[in-house]
Amino acid sequence: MINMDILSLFIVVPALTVLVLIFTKNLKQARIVALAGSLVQLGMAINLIFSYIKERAMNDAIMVFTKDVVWFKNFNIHYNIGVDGISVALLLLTAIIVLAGVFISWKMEDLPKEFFISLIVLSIGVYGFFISIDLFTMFVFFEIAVIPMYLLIGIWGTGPREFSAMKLTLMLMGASAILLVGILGIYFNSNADGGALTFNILEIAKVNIPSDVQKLFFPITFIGFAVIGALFPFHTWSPDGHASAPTAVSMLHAGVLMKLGGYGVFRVAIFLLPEGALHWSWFFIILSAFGVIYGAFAAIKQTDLKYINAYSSVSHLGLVLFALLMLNKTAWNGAILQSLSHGLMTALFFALIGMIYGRTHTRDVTKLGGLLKVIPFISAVYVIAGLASLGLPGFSGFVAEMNIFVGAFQNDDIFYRVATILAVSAIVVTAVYILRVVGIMLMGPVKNEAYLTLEKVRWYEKIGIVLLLLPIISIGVAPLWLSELILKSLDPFLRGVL
Amino acid sequence: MNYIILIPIVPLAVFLILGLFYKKIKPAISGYTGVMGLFISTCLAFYTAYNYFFVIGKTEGVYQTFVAKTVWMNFTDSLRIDMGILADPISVMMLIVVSVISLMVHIYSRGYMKGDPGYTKYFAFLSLFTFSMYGLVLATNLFQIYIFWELVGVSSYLLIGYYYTKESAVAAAKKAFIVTRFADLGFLIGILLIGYYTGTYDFEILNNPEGAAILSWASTSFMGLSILTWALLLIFIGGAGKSAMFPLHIWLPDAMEGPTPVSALIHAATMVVAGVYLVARLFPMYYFVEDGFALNIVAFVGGFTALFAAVIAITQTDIKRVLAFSTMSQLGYMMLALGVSGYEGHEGLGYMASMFHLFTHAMFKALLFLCAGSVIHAIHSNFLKDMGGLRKYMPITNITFLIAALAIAGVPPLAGFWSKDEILVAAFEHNKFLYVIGLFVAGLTAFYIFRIYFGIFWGKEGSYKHKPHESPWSMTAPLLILAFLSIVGGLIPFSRFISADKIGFETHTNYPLAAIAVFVGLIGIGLSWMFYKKENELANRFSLGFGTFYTWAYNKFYFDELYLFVAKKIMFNGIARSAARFDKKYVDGTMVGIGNQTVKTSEKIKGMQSGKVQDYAFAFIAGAVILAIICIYIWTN
Amino acid sequence: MRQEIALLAIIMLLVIAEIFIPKDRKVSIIHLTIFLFGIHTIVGFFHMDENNLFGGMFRTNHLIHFFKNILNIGVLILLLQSADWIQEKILNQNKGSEFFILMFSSLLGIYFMISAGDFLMFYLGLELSTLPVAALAAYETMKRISSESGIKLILSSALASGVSLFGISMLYATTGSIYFNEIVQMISSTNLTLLGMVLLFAGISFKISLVPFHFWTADVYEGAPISIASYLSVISKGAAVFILMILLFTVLRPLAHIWENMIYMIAIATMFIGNLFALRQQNMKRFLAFSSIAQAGFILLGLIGQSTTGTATVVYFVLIYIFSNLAAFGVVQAISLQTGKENIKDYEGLYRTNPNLSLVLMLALFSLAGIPPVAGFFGKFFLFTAAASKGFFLLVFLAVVNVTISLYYYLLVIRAMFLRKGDNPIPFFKNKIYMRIGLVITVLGILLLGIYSPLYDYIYELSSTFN
Amino acid sequence: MITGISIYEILTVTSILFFIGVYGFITRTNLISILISVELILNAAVVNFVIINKYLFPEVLQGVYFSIFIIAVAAAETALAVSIIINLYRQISSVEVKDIETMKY
Repeated sequence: MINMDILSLFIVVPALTVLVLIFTKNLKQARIVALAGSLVQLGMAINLIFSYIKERAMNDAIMVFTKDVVWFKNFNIHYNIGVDGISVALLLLTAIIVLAGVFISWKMEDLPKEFFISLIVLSIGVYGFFISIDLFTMFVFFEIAVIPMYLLIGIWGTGPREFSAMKLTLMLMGASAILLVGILGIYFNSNADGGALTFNILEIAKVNIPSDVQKLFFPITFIGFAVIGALFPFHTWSPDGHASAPTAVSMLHAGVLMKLGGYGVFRVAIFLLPEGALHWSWFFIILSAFGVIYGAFAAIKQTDLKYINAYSSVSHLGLVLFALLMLNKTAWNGAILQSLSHGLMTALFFALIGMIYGRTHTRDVTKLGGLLKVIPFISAVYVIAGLASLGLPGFSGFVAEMNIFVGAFQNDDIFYRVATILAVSAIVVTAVYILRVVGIMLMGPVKNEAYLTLEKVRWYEKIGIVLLLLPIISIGVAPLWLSELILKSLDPFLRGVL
Repeated sequence: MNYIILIPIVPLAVFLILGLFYKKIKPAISGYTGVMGLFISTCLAFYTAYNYFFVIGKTEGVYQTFVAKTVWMNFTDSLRIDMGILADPISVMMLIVVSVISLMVHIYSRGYMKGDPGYTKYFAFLSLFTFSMYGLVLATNLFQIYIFWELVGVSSYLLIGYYYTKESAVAAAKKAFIVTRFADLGFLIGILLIGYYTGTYDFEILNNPEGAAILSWASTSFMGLSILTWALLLIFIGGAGKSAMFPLHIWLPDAMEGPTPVSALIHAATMVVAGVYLVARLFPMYYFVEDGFALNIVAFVGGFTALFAAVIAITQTDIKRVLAFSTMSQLGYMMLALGVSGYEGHEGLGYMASMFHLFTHAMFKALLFLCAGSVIHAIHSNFLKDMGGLRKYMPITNITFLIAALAIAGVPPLAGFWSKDEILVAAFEHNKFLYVIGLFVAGLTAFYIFRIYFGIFWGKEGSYKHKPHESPWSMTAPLLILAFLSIVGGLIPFSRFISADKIGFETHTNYPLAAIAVFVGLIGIGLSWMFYKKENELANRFSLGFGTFYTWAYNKFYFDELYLFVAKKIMFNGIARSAARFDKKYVDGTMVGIGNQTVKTSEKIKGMQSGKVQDYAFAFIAGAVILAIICIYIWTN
Repeated sequence: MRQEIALLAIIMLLVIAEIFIPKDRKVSIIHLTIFLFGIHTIVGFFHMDENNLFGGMFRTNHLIHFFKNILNIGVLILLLQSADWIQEKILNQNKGSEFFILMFSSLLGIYFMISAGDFLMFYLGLELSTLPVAALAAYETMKRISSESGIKLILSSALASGVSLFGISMLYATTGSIYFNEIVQMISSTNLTLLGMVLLFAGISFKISLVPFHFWTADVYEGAPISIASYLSVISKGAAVFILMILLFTVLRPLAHIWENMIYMIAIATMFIGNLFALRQQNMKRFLAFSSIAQAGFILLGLIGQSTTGTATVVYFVLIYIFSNLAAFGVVQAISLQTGKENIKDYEGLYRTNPNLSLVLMLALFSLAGIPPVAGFFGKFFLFTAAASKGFFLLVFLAVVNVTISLYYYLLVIRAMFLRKGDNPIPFFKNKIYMRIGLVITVLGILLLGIYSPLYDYIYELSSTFN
Repeated sequence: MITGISIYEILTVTSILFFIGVYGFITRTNLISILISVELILNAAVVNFVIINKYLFPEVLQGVYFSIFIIAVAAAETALAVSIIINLYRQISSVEVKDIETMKY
């Protein structure tokens, strides 16, 4: 019984957290409640992993722990949830990052209650998105996840927060609006083999949607999702948005929200419209491969830490889309791993940047220097995070990238080869901009005497950091269990593209 | 032989301990921990070697390859990354080299780094490096070697940038990492190609001369060459990057910014030979695929680098840089040797010679560096002009340095003589042109090494603030040990143990060639004796004789400047800046522009809402009429 | 007929009350009205069977009945929200009961209009629903803009009704009847019929304020008292949508292939014009006026998917729209009553002083913008589904583009309330009980109507019986 | 039923009447005269109903009584409009249409 609802809890618990938060009076209570809530979430996520592995052993359905409740029967809309290896991994990621985010925003003075509420609401959207099987439900959660960003950036942000918030929200909601057309298009062709119209992904996957329809709606659906995955040239909301957002929000957004894009592309666009994918992949491969190298180069010249990180996200997530479009298991596995590892790494980055900014009150690398001497812990972790993000073995990034590259090389065709080599060459550029920052900001002499007296890392910051760092390393050192977990769930996706 | 796994594990453990508790641990303790750890590994390494060569020995005349591995990650059903250990002659030999040098450096560092704030951190990094190097040596497949390849790269980055408050050190570290990273790009693509076309990364399968991997090379081709050849060339780029082959050599001289023991360990003895080791590791492929086309490239690159570096070495005044360039040239030697090697029996002389030279070179080059370190420790300067006449102050250093110098100059019966002689023989037998180059380089080597020897220990005394003194035992002991090894190292019957086909063979010293080599070496020594024993104008006049060529050589043929130009002007200001600007101006511009345009439009059309009720009425009627017309005349027919 | 009689009774009662209640106790009229109308609303939910009267001039069925209930709820909320305003601004002019009487008679007119069985009843209902509102628009006789809006409304509506009458006369000419059920048998796509149809359509579009018949909207809303503005924007608009739907789906069904295209064009025009104008409004009432125009454009998407789904969706959306818009107007009402401020700029920093009000407004705007999980999203989504079911994907695409534009200006208000600190934010104040009840009801509606799917299923059933 | 005059002439006349009304509505500057133009429009409709009833469907009097209702309603409408106009006149002492444009854009 409890196993049946194990997934709905991912909606219920945060909702309860929000309810309790409404009645909190001050920062102390608010953060305690939020902490408790997210701790429970993390526990559930971990438990889910184990029970999933157990369940998977005896149950070879595409989705397990499914629960199906009719919602709007006239549209055949169901509240239909379930998970496979991909979603459980991403759920765990979400739980970790939310918890870390709560720790990082431990000292959120201005309107703390509202801050945590919006944060949790956002996480509800993300959880719901990852567990949805029903397109409608998925879409609902998608928008629930996006809209709190406006308040989070707008109220608690820095710099041109109003502009960035508006830009981000409009671009993402515009994308989701386009996505809506795609979803409707899929819905009204879901009875191609006779039978009723349905939003149920698993049902639609069985249907052979006519290929011209697929070719029409694949790009719509793909772009609708890929915008939030920072697909070039629709990535420009990301640098401004991240730069203006408060730390925890950047973490959550880059760490989790941007993953919705890749996941949606995979779960909806590629899974339901395989022929469309085959037909269009070349075009989007060009875009994403270009985005990979382009984001990396654009990152080199930035001076604002958050911009650097935002562009590196563009580059890394371009790799995700790139891999998804390679349409083979290895690359897909790489894409999911990359989503996870990028989520952790970039969240870690933003956390560290937040700490540095909180101490030095600047994010301009050229003004910083020699921090390694002053705040050794933070700086050392920054170096580690940097090494992780330039794909050093022993960290999650390497595992993901190698899967992607090897997978991409499975396509024996000069076009794919060239695109792949273009994407691979990004690892050098990445090294350049990472080491540039490390060299300027952390090493070298201390530029500003005021920095000699920066306060050392606080306990809650430490917890947040370790929370993110541990999985990065453990995935990097022992990737087998995770990649197997994901690989096992990839077969259904192959059906269409073969 | 599974205990081999302990050899890398121990330094890793040390690294973790020192790394996690580096605040808590007292420096002295950490120093001892490092040394102890390494000592254990070294004992194990020697035990392994003994076991491998003498206890197990050959079965039906061949040294068997021992492999123990476990799956680390699956790519596809066939392709996967294994983690494991592989024991065959060269890996065992490398184990010895790495262990010995690393142990010496550890001991030496306890004296050299005494009182340094980051003492513990330093030892942690050393252990990390040693661990990665072991892993690289013991790798069972291409991907594993790539993984540890990157790890040694990063630990080298950390150690070069050890004095991280020094801008130059930071720059050097960055340069080293990025240049090698760039080379690794080639390596990685090579691996991907091989993985796709042979369906495995496993050395055993790849290197099997009768295996499908090698035999199928002709099946695929790209631009006239077999794709496998391309892959091997790309992999060689990786090797060249690590081993500072021309034109990817620029990082090595700058790497001297690191602490001297680090230079001795990483940039003289172990890491830089990884490239040579990699080629040797894949030697059968290099040899058999497309009849060794790739191998010829290796030979010529090696030969050219040897010459090129030697010439530069003559002109440098920073003793560590001289040694760095000398390292480059010696590495070129090894590549050359590999390049001219055959496969079976005595044909494989070059292969064996290369490994032999790798072994001996590790000993005496490490010794040279450590001596230089000891000197620098004494007078706090790297520059020849500040030195001179130190022989009476630091006798041990003097002797050991002399031994090392003689060894590298190839004076019998020291280690360098034997290995270099084999290389020259191999070259002579396969390619006279390369032989001549090799011989010439031998002369240059002798010349520049003695140039700095005399410069440091003889000649006019430099003006020292305080009287230089011999270094403490912790530093001189390693010198002595290494000196001993540099003397006897050459007497090992290497070819018995190590050969391309793992069968082993007997070498017979080729006396005429040996005589010539020695003679050339002596000439070099003699010249430097004339020039530098007592200081005189000869040297300057001589150098003036070369004119511009000298200045070019002195400025390393302006390669740094060239690379700087490419990096700064083209990469940074060219591509990167334009990318950033393009993003802000056009991509972002369009997105924002759409929004602004909408707002503008709404400003433009606001006149419609004029507030005049009659305009409204007009619009009403007009709208109705237009609708009616459209309805009637368009949609009805 | 029961509801009409009941409402008439209430009106009479009010007249009598007006006569007998002494001047100083007029407040009780408010309580009385709200009480009576509350009863009326509740009673409306009791079962009532379908019937025809006056030889088919007047007919009811369950859907019409349900729709009347929806309107009742709307009016009830409206009364609750405007109670304070009447008490403070109107009673002292001794015009309290007239206000209710006029509003109820307009509602009565709407009743007749939507259950009209022939064009005469339809016309009478239309006029009866419009004229009192014109009077109410000009109700604040001391304010110039109020009179202006009154005139603008009466003149434009007179024109509109004249035009539609002309159209009706043409339909009469071609079909020889003014009874819906007879017309539908006779009708055919002759030019005169089409002309008649267009003119009739124009007349109704005027009330729904579809482009290009919408121009009066903004001005009238701005000038009229807020309660009247909201009455116009929700009640009369909703009713007009409903009657338009009835006419299109029953009387003009044979011409579907033609009015389909007409609706298509008008929908696009309406959405774009409405949004583009709303983009740059400063006055809250004008802002909501244009946003309501845009919403009307969205409603057309439901009409164009002429089917049970379409009908159900339109009714459903109107219901949600009534709640959302009333919530928005309610907040505007409350604030302008307390401070007389009506500009978006005045709302800056509202959250920090009046969190609850701004939360209500935020929910309302989200619902209007169509953001889940509030009701508006579901309404919009189903409208789009209805349109897409007929394959109008391009139309849906343009609609979603408009959704994005509309999101922009809704966010502008939210920006003012939440993001800005504001120089002199509106000080904290407590609302009277009626206003609070009104707002709470709307909020509950916004939160629940969407998620509570049985409601939609119920409407769907009703619509399926409706033809 | 007027002999010698077909329905077409009369319909033409009413149409002209209608458009005269519209023209007047759009061009007059005085609110009262605008109101009169509205009346013209309504009357055009009224005449239409009567004529159509008489000429085409004489058996039932739908059109006729429709027209009666229209007249009545028109009267009410006018009365209301006039009263509002008067109210406006009290405030701005003008019945010019150009004076009711304070609200725009």
